[in-house]
Amino acid sequence: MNKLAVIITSPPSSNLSVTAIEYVEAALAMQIDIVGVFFYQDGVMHANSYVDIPSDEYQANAKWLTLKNKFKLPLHLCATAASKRGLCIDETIKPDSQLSNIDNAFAVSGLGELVELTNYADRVVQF
Amino acid sequence: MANKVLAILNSKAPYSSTFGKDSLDIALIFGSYEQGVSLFFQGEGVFQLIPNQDGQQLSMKDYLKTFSAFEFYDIEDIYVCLESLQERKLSNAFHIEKVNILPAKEFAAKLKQHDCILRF
Amino acid sequence: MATLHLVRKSAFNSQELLQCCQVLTSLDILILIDDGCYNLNHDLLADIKEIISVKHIKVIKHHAAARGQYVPKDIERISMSDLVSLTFETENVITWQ
Amino acid sequence: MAITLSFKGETITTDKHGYLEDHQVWSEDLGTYIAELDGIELTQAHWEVINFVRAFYLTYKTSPAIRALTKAMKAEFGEEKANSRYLYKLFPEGPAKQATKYAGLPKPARCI
Repeated sequence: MNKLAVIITSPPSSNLSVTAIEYVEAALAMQIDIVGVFFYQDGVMHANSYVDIPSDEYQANAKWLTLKNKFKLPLHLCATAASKRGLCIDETIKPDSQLSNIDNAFAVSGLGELVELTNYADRVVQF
Repeated sequence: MANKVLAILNSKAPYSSTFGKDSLDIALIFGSYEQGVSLFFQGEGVFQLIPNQDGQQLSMKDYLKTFSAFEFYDIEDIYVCLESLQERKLSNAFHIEKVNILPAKEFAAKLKQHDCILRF
Repeated sequence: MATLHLVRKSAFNSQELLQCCQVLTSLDILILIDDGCYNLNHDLLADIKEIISVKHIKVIKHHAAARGQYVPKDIERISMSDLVSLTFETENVITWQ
Repeated sequence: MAITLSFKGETITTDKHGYLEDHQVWSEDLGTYIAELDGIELTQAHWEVINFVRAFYLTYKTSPAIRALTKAMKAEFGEEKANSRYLYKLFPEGPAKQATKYAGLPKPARCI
């Protein structure tokens, strides 16, 4: 089976993210095994649960939640990139607590996870 | 599952964005995990290699100094595109040693040998 | 060995397509995606066809259509699913963004 | 969220994990004091590592991850001290994390 890892570096406010999500959706529909999606640089903003987009615009964050729930898609967040951008990386705060602004669909990981994903995947695509 | 060798293609000048630093962090982590990683510099990315830079004057963390520690991370394969240097009237003087200058064709051939290529 | 190149930027205001040309070989597959679709009318694309002799230049159909770009006959219009397939038909992928 | 320490009549600020905000205010005495706050008495063996990590940071602008640390230490201290078992014995919470703290350096990025 073909294994794929995807790296997202564009923020949810950019249409480039729509392309990335369409690509991931197409891969899942073709039963490609996506070993993980790794969010890096401005891509970490996809995990920000405070992001509130008007309902008539593209809901990137909600799309990830749907994909996560439907396909058990692993979503990894680079902790360092996230805390630089104001996401609450604090080991003492649980992700489902009101104090955290990280959506609990996302796993707080490190770049070590990217090394693992690269090894598991047959292809790595950066968006 | 096999250990993959990663190529990172650096294409941005060092100071006005975080791309250089973000790419360096990936290179260091691959090195720390004893995972092969090669660095390529093309376009504006070659400005990450020129000598006599001092990010401190811009109140930047001077991450280019970390390049000198590559040997401790087993990062040995460093390639720079000859045409990119020539376009910018740059010589073969760099702030680190053992940089391989390759004409575009050979640069491309080296790059394409890698299992995985990320560009920053 | 073929590489899949995803060009996401317009060469009218950025270097991505030019840098892609420097590492492009005739067996590679070039995909114009996002603002990369504006390269359909760029002179560099003619060089890619004629000088580098790249046989496979493709564009994401709805990305070109959304941008009002006319797609010449020799450029194949593909879907996102086609792109996923191409990802596994080539050896590696470079995203030019 | 900064925390302040009072040391020799001066106010020193650290981050919430106890790492100095400004590595330039560091001295060996201050390093000893920060270790004391963690309940650790620094020996000569600790200092070899702490000084090495600090010199590494000042030269390369990054704190070495464990593997790079052992590799770099090998040249100076030889195989017996340049291994992770030895270093973890000295710094049970992790040499990269703990030695940097007493060396007055920033907390290493969590993912590195």
